[in-house]
Amino acid sequence: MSLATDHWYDFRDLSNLSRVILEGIDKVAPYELAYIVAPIIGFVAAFVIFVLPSQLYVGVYGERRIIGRIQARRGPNRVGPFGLLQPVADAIKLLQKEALTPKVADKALMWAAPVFFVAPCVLLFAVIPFGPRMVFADVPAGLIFFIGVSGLPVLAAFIAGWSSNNKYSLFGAMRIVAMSVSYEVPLVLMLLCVVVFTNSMSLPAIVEFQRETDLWLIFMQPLAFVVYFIAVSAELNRTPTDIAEAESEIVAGYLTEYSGMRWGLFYGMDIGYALAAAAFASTIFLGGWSMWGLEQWVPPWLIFIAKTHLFYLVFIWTRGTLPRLRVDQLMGFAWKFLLPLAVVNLFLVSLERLWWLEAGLGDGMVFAFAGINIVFSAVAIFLWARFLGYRPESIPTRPRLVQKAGGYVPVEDPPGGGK
Amino acid sequence: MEGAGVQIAFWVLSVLTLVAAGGVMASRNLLHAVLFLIVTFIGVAGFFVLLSAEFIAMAQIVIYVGAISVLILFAIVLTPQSVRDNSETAMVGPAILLGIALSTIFLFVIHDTAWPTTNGTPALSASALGQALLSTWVLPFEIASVLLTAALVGAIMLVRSETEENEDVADVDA
Amino acid sequence: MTRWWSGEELAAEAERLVPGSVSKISATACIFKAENLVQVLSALRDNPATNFAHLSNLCGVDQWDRFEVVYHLQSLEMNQIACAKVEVQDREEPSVPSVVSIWQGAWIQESETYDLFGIRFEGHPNLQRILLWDGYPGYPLRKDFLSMPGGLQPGLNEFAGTSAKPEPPVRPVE
Amino acid sequence: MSEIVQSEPFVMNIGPQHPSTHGVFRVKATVDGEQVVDAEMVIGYLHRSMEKLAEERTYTQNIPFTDRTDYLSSMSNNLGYCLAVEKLAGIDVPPRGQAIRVIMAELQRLASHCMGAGAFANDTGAWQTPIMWFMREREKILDIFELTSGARLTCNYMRIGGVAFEIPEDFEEQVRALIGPMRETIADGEGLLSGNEIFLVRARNVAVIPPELAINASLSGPMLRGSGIAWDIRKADPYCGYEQYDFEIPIGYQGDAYDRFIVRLEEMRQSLRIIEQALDGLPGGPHSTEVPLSLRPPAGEAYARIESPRGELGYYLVSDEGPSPYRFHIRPPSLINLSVLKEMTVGGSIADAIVALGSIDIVVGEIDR
Repeated sequence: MSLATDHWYDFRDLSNLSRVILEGIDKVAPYELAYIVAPIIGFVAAFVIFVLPSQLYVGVYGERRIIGRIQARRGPNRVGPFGLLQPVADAIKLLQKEALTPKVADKALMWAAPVFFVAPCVLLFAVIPFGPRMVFADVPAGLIFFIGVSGLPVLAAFIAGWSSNNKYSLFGAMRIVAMSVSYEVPLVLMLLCVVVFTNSMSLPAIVEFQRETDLWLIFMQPLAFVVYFIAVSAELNRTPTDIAEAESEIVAGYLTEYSGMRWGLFYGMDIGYALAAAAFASTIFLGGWSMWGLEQWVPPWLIFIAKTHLFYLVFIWTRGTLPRLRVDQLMGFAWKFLLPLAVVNLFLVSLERLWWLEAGLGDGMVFAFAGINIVFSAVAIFLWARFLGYRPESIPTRPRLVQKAGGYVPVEDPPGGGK
Repeated sequence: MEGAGVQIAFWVLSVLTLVAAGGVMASRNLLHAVLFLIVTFIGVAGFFVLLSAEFIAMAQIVIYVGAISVLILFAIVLTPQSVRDNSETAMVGPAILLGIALSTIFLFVIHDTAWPTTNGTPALSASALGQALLSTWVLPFEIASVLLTAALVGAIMLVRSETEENEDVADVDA
Repeated sequence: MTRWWSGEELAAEAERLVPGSVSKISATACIFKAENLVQVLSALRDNPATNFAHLSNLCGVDQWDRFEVVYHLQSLEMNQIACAKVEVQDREEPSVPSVVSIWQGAWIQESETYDLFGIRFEGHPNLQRILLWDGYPGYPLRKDFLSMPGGLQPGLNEFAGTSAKPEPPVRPVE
Repeated sequence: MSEIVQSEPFVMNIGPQHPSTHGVFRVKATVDGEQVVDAEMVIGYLHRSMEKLAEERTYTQNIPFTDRTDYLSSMSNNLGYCLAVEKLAGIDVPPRGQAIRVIMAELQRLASHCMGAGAFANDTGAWQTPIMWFMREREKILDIFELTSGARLTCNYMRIGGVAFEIPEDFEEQVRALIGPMRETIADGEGLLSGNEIFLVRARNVAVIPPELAINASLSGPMLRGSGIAWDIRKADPYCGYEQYDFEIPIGYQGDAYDRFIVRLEEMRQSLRIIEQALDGLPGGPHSTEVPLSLRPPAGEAYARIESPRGELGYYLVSDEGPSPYRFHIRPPSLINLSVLKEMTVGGSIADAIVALGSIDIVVGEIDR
């Protein structure tokens, strides 16, 4: 995409503004000052355009408001207008609370775990392209970077659970490690499909691919998108799969012994990781900052943030709707259901890509591939589920009704034959 | 890469990696040792970045930090408490001997190798690496895959419980 | 409508099944002898005419000179309910055969009766205090648990304010 | 080879303070990994010795105690106790009092099942949404209780011989206004959970109680009906004129947690039917008979039971012609339903144990009394 101007007031690309500021400093001050000013600019920019609207207002406030709406209640509405100052009040409350450490805990590790948990989250956003030139580090293998770094918080959560010396925490720690090991496999295989299809591991290049073909990868790789969503919500402990923090079973999992701002760091960074996953998903599957030409008129970073928030809304929605799976069912789902589908999809994508390259077909071919893949995904999911014994229609949702009290009433027509 | 930043980064990474590596040996608690090991891995990944080998650095993080250390954590958690910690052992003498021998070999190799310096950035991109793996080194690559598959099957066999085996026998009989 | 068996009906049926098992008969209940309680109750459960497969209620009553254990037996298929009782005279070491072998639902109620009355149920798989803690002094539902000064017993004998005598001062129990 | 990789069972306390024990209830679970190999319950944290206290108060004074046993269904407890005293003393209740009692008991069943079904959904991990939907409806019922009796939870509304007060003027209007939204909420909860694949795999074939065990272990209420046994005291031994109303007993298929859940939802629908019929045919006349304040029932004993939301709630009273009961015993359905706790939990995982516990729908105030 070619931007019309490089003027500082062209807010379609915020890097213009920062470049102008840095050049201005260069003229009046020693060169080294830029090293100090640049991070400050970056911090302010990140806070204003991303952390404030996303972390605080979609993650903390919006999630509670929307879940409140789903649950037929109001949500935070007392602090400030419409409760908008609720995140601030929360933070002040958490800062005041004492951060307890159990006597038998491993104190050093318990102190270190939140730190280990926070650091990778910041790193994750380094490779996300917010706009055409707005990417902190354009690493050629940005996708691998993202996968690698997003595996680190699992270790931090394990440390947190282990060091608390609490049985609930240990359960949470073991569950999160087992779940991460299981779900990394289909996740990485599905991202490999994306890499094969777009022939790139760099996130800006993947966005560029989607902009050029005028088709988002969610249509070209629907199965990959579905598997990515499930796997990433499992890794992030979002509700249908939040077994590591399963509130009704193991109290709060690896966070049981945490309180005060240490817990607050985990809470905030949970949202941070979910936002990072949402940003990654909008980059990979939803076309990133591109929007069929609209990016010429609307700042691309606004489009990108809107997509990220939209994806995050789906997280909130599932959280407010779905029950939680049991840990063995969740593992079985990863290995029995997602993994075979991922392998088959990878095979299909490789064939398509090979055909595309060998036959030298044009970009219009992606629409045909999109059609093929959408049909394939629907059929594959349906058939594989039937094969694994999914028979929802055979399960009665209403009990039997009898008029007269008496003893046992045998079931004439045994329902379903079990699942 | 040149410049003061790189120099500072190198020394910081060196101190981090070496201190963490020392921690692996010195810590009594086996879990602490694993965590120090993870820090060491991250430090090594940092060295790869300094050498402009970003792909290797990321592979280091994915494989060593993400996979291997998790594997070690599993192994520790599944080991009974009594033999878990890094306690006193009768093998101190042989271990010291082995350590000395290994360091001698390393020092010898370091001393004898001519370290060529280059000014250009090496072309170690991901696609070049992939080309090399699937053309020049295809045989070792495939052998490694077979080895890993065998290890996977072996691991599954090791942890099967007796009831599961009996069920399978029953399945075969039926 | 549920058929509520009178004491005579139950006694007649029980005598037919296990002769010599009935000790006394009241209007609402049949009082069995402790020694063949298990035998007669299991016969009443298995007999198709009675079919008391569901133990509705089990509780103890302290009648000063004796303890009663009350069983309300219920048949879901026949829709009938009967009241059986057994009496223990011994206040020091009261003991009754347990019916857990007949109805699993009895164990929790027998535990509760043991906890609050101190009646031992012979043959109960895990007889221990469930509501109160181990070592709690005495058994609260016995009538002599809180003997008040002056030989008064808990429970109202008259309505408050109707007595001509001044009420005795209530002091904490030693 | 399996002895190389092995885990040691250890004891994990679920409770007394735990989000899913619904009160101060504790399960000492011995777990091997995630699998429960033994489960033992520890109760008594809320024991108030009501049976002893009741021996020192008059019959009428004991009614507030029954509020505080099963604090989620105080009307049912009032009713059970009053029926027992009436049976003991031979008191008849006028038809209007009986109809009001039926309406109140069924409203209480709705309120309690709202809580039970919602809390069960919470235990399966449906984070707060179903329980909030049901709680919204339950609040309306509690408003009606407040309107009628002055209290929301501990109503203390039933009296020996009838009910305490005449129902307010707009009572019927308010109850009728409640029925439609309640039906919708039940359908919503069913749509959200009953056909949900995750809910099905979590609740189906979990904590299965075969019918033989259900009868042998003295279970009652939805626990018994979930196992496919058609037993409802309102049908089997009608009290308060339940024989006049047309309703059906919902029974489950195989006795798992899912069956108990759908039975509870269906019971709520049947309760709405009963309330509608009772409102339509609400007779006139006095709401209670005159009962002397100094009630001294003749010597004897009486056992009266009702179908409370949790099962068979029995009151066993012994009178010695004194002003206070000689013996006052409550048959608490929650406690006796717990006698299959071990069968339900052992062999499953911790998550299944939580679901099993949630499907019993315990109220600790009733367990410990």
